[in-house]
Amino acid sequence: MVPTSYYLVLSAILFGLGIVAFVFKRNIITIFMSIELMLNAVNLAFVAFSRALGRPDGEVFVLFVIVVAAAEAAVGLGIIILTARNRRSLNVERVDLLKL
Amino acid sequence: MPILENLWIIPLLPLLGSAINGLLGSKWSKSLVNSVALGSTGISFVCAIEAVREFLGYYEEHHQAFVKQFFDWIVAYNDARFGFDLQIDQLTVVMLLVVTGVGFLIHIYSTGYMAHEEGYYRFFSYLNLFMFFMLILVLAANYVLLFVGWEGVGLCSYLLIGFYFLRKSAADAGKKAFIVNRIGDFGFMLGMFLLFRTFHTLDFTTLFAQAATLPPDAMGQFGTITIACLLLFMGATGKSAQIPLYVWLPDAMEGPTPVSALIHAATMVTAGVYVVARSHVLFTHAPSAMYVVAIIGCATAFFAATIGLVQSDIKKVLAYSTVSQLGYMFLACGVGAFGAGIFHLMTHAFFKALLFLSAGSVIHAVGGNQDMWTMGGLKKKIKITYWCMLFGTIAIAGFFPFAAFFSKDAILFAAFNHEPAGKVLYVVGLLAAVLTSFYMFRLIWLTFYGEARYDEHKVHVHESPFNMTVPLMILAVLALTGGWFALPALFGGKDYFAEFLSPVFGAVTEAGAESAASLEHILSGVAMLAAASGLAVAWRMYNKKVEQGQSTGLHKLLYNKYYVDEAYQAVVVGPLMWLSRNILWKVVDAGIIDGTVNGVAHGASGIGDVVRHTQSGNTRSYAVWVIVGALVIFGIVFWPLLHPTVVGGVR
Amino acid sequence: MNEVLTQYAFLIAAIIKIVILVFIVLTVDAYLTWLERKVIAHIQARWGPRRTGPFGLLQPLADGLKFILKEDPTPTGVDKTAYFLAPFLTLLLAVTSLAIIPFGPDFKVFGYTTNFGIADVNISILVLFAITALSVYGVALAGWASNNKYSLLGGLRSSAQMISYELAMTLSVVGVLLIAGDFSLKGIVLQQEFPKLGLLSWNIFAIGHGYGFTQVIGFFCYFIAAIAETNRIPFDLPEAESELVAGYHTEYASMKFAMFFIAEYTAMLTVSCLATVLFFGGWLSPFPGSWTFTQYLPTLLLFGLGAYAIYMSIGYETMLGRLVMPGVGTAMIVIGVVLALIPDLNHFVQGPFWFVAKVFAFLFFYIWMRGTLPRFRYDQLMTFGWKFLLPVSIANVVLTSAVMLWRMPR
Amino acid sequence: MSATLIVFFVLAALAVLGAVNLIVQRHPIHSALSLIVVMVALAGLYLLLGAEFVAAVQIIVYGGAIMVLFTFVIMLLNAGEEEHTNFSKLANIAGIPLAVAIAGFIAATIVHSGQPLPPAAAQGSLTNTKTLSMMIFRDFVYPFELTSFLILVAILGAIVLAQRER
Repeated sequence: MVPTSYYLVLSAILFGLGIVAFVFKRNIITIFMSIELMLNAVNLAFVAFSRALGRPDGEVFVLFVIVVAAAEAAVGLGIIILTARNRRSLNVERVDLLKL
Repeated sequence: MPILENLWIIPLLPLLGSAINGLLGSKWSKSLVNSVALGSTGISFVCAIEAVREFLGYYEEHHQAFVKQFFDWIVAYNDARFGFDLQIDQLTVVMLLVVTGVGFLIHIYSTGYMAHEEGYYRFFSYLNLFMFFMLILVLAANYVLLFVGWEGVGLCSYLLIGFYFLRKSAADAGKKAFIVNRIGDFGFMLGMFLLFRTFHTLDFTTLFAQAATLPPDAMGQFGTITIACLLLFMGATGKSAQIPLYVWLPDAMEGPTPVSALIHAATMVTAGVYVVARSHVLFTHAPSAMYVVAIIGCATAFFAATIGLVQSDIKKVLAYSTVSQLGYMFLACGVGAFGAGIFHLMTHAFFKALLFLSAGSVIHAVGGNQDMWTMGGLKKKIKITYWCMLFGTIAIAGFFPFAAFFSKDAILFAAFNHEPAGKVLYVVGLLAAVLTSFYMFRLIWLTFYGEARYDEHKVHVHESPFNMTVPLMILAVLALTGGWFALPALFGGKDYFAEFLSPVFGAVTEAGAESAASLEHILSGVAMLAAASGLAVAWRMYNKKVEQGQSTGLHKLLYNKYYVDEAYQAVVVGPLMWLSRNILWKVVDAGIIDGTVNGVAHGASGIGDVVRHTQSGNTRSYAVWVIVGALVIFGIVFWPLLHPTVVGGVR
Repeated sequence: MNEVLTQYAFLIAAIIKIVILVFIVLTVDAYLTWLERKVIAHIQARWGPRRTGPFGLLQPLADGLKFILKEDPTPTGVDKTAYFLAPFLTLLLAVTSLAIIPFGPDFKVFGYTTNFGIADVNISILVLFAITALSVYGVALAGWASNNKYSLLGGLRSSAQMISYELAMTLSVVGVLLIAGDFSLKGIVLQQEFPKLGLLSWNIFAIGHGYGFTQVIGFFCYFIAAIAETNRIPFDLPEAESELVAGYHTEYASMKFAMFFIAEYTAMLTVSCLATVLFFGGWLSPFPGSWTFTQYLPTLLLFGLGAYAIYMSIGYETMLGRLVMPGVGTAMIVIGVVLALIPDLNHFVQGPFWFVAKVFAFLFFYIWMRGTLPRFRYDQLMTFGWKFLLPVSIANVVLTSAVMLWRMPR
Repeated sequence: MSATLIVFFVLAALAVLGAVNLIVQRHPIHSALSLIVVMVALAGLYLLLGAEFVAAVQIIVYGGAIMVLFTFVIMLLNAGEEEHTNFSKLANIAGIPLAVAIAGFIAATIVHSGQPLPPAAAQGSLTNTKTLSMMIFRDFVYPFELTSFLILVAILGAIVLAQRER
């Protein structure tokens, strides 16, 4: 049997990697992917907990998370397409009008 | 008792009139504004009469003042309640009738006098507002509510003095009146606080009931009551233009003449006297304070009269005469003859209103000019005004059987009987009486006799319209008959007025009926002689072709009012201005306050300059900030778990 | 040794079955191409392949040889990883998806119960959908990686098409799932088994239990969507040669192309199997159990084929044919006799026989459509998928559940 | 070292490698592919945990829909290698430490969280799909409906955003 903490630690590691990607990637799409990665890490934690505590709520939450992620992806990618169209670049560091 | 139960109607009506005129009147026709203003005052006058009738009935039953609490205003803690309480007793009755009656007449007069003025509706709105506050003042059943009226009338007088606010002199006069009154009010408030601290209430009935039981402060020694009385009297000097705070009243003549008549002769300026009379219980417990009142009143009476001798502005003359008459009233109060004081107050209200209105009529006739040296020979042209003015003059001079004869007589008599030093007061008062009759007849001669000193072609003199002359005649009749309440006293009968007021001031002490009567006869004869002498001197000096000569010496001193204004300017105003400009403005305001404000602004922008670098617009940096925030939250939430010793934590 | 055997019997069986399955699948794919060419040729009144071997039966081998021996050029400027990954991924997924199809009922060997089909997962159908979902990547990557606008367009088209039709496909199956109340394909097949009813109890009719509801609509939605999923005519826009040369595998040659090719046919196989399992009762015989004689149908079929082979061999033009085909025919007949004589064996064969029969019916239908229908225009395709197929399948779900609620014993 | 443990470690390694690769790769497509690997690995872990339905959904939705959408967009925009600009000093300096800090923090919290959790999947497959669906459609029905509404809104938003203004 695999101890639950293994799963949790794994999810923590994945989350950390997601953060690293979130900070260090320049491509909007990749950054978006890193967000998805973090969501996945969280899902793993959810499932692990639900199995450990023997209650299905966790998995229900995972399903909700997935749904939300899908919606997010739809809208987010729409925005990305728009940005790419207008600014001719996917590099977030080139999209920096949001400043004084 | 419909009105008595709803006393608030009486002040409310003028307030409504004021509000309606003030808010809507600007678009309305003069006649509509008139109907509102006169309607409100007239109805409140009628209501006042009805209320008086009802009160008299009420008094027959209960033998006490009528007090009704309408609603709570301030309830600080259990033993501090200041409500909207109205009260009626004999004193109030007198004031009420005077205020509403004379006020109504003057309203009528104003409709004619102000007919051609700008801001017609504004004038009447202010006037009604004044009526409201004045009624509050006289009806109030506690000092706080009274103070509301007190301040309110001050405000209205400010507004009305500065009615021609485009004229700088008018605006300044308004400010002067306001500021000088502030000084008095400061004292008044201190007095109130002291009283509250002492008696834990400011309701007249309870307060006076408590005070009556106290032992009077001994002569020349300053107890709490004395100090309180002096402070109240300070307020009174401010409002009623006594030394040293009388300086605003002459300048107040910048306002329209009806205002001078109503506010600065008949009603408002007598508020001080009213307050002193109202708190007579306190004053009788503070002999030294009484003494101060008497002296100041007497001094003012004489002092103002001397200034009045030489003034050339017809309204200024009347203004100084007002000051001196107020002095008489305070003298009366000072010597304990409150009834006489109020009596004189009433008669003075009649004849001084009459005089002012007549003067207004004269000014109206000669087209806005107020300098007596450019009048003369108006007797033929404006007969009604002439006769009215003459009545007023005789009345104020104190000839039998006109009003002032009785009232002034009573005052001088009381002064004469007063111990100690009553004789001195009497003599000074008598001199003042002589001066009074002199300058009044001087006014008559300069104005109505001799040949015209104005340019006949420019100025075409004309009698005033009815709505001005009718009030004049009514007031003339009142000035003639106003004193006859006391007529029987002359023939050993009783003084009805004093008797009417006796429930308030206690029974008048007739010092030995027949001896007093004989003494009174002598004194009144002396007074008549004084008045006659004044008349004679005036006739001697002015019943010929006169020119405004080069004023020198004493005349110059008097003409410049003893340089009091200049003295104040030098002693008080100048230093104050200097302080304000060099310390308060340059240092405190510009330096400290603005410095702080600007400093804050600069600090903010400085911080912004530093902090704005976080707003790089670079998404990755923002991401880092997000992570920092997340880390902080983690720390807050999960720290307890890392240290199991700490109880709790989030799971 | 023995307990090791018992412990890892599952694994061993699995491995054996995998080998067999892969072999069979590849063969079937190969001969599927042959069959396709033949059928289409006859539809178009041609002969089709007949030089290589009798009836061109060796044609698939020849093609395979050709694929292997052909030069394999890699175009410049391709994204290596994706370029190589795509065909492998496609083939892998295609073959994997077959692993969960139950071809027949459970049976015993050496006292050990196993079943046709490799994995018997209790959510097998979900797994199947998961795999088909992933199989988009093969196409998309292939199209994108081979740095060529036709390929890219083909890739984009096919990925879009697959995503769109996957929805319809999944939803069209839901009706069956509602009736079965089970995710495992074996369970679905078993709940269709009502021996006295025969084919009426299949989900397409769903007469069997009281509360079923006919899945005709569901089946048609599924079948159309399946054709689109496998990029077959009339939905083969990703490789519409007239518009974009050969779609996403324009740049692929020899073995990689072969992989795509095999993957496509395997996908056809998979969806056919799935259709069989879901709607046509899997390995169940269409006849009521009381008709015992029907169990000799396999023998009959073999006899027929054998006879036909021998008959055709008389005067066949090539030598080889004249020599080989009688042997083949006799072999078939012999097998048929053996089947008829050994009832266990016969019974063992029944399931797979029916399964394969049904699947081949579907495959034939595929080929038939290819021979008949023209190609859609792209926007028509999308409109059809989103505005017709999806609503209809949703309506089917609603209808089915409503009827079931109404007929369900409370 | 039981079989499940081995499987776990294999899958975990796969996931972590995939995540790392996501960071290392310069081309978005490769990042996407590695992310898909992560997701598949996670799906395997879910299976290991006995949550087969979640695993299937994970692959179908994440793998089959969301990531396809990503690759689709990448292809559509023909996104090339990401250019390596370095405008944000802050991110370069503070990024790694912060990420490590958070991950470490969480891990530490998990490790000494006072109450020991029972080993996962001890209850076997307690949530087969039936109980899960019961949960969703009984207890969580309102959130469920809300998510459907959310998806509707997302669809509209995506259409409005992505359509060329004409």
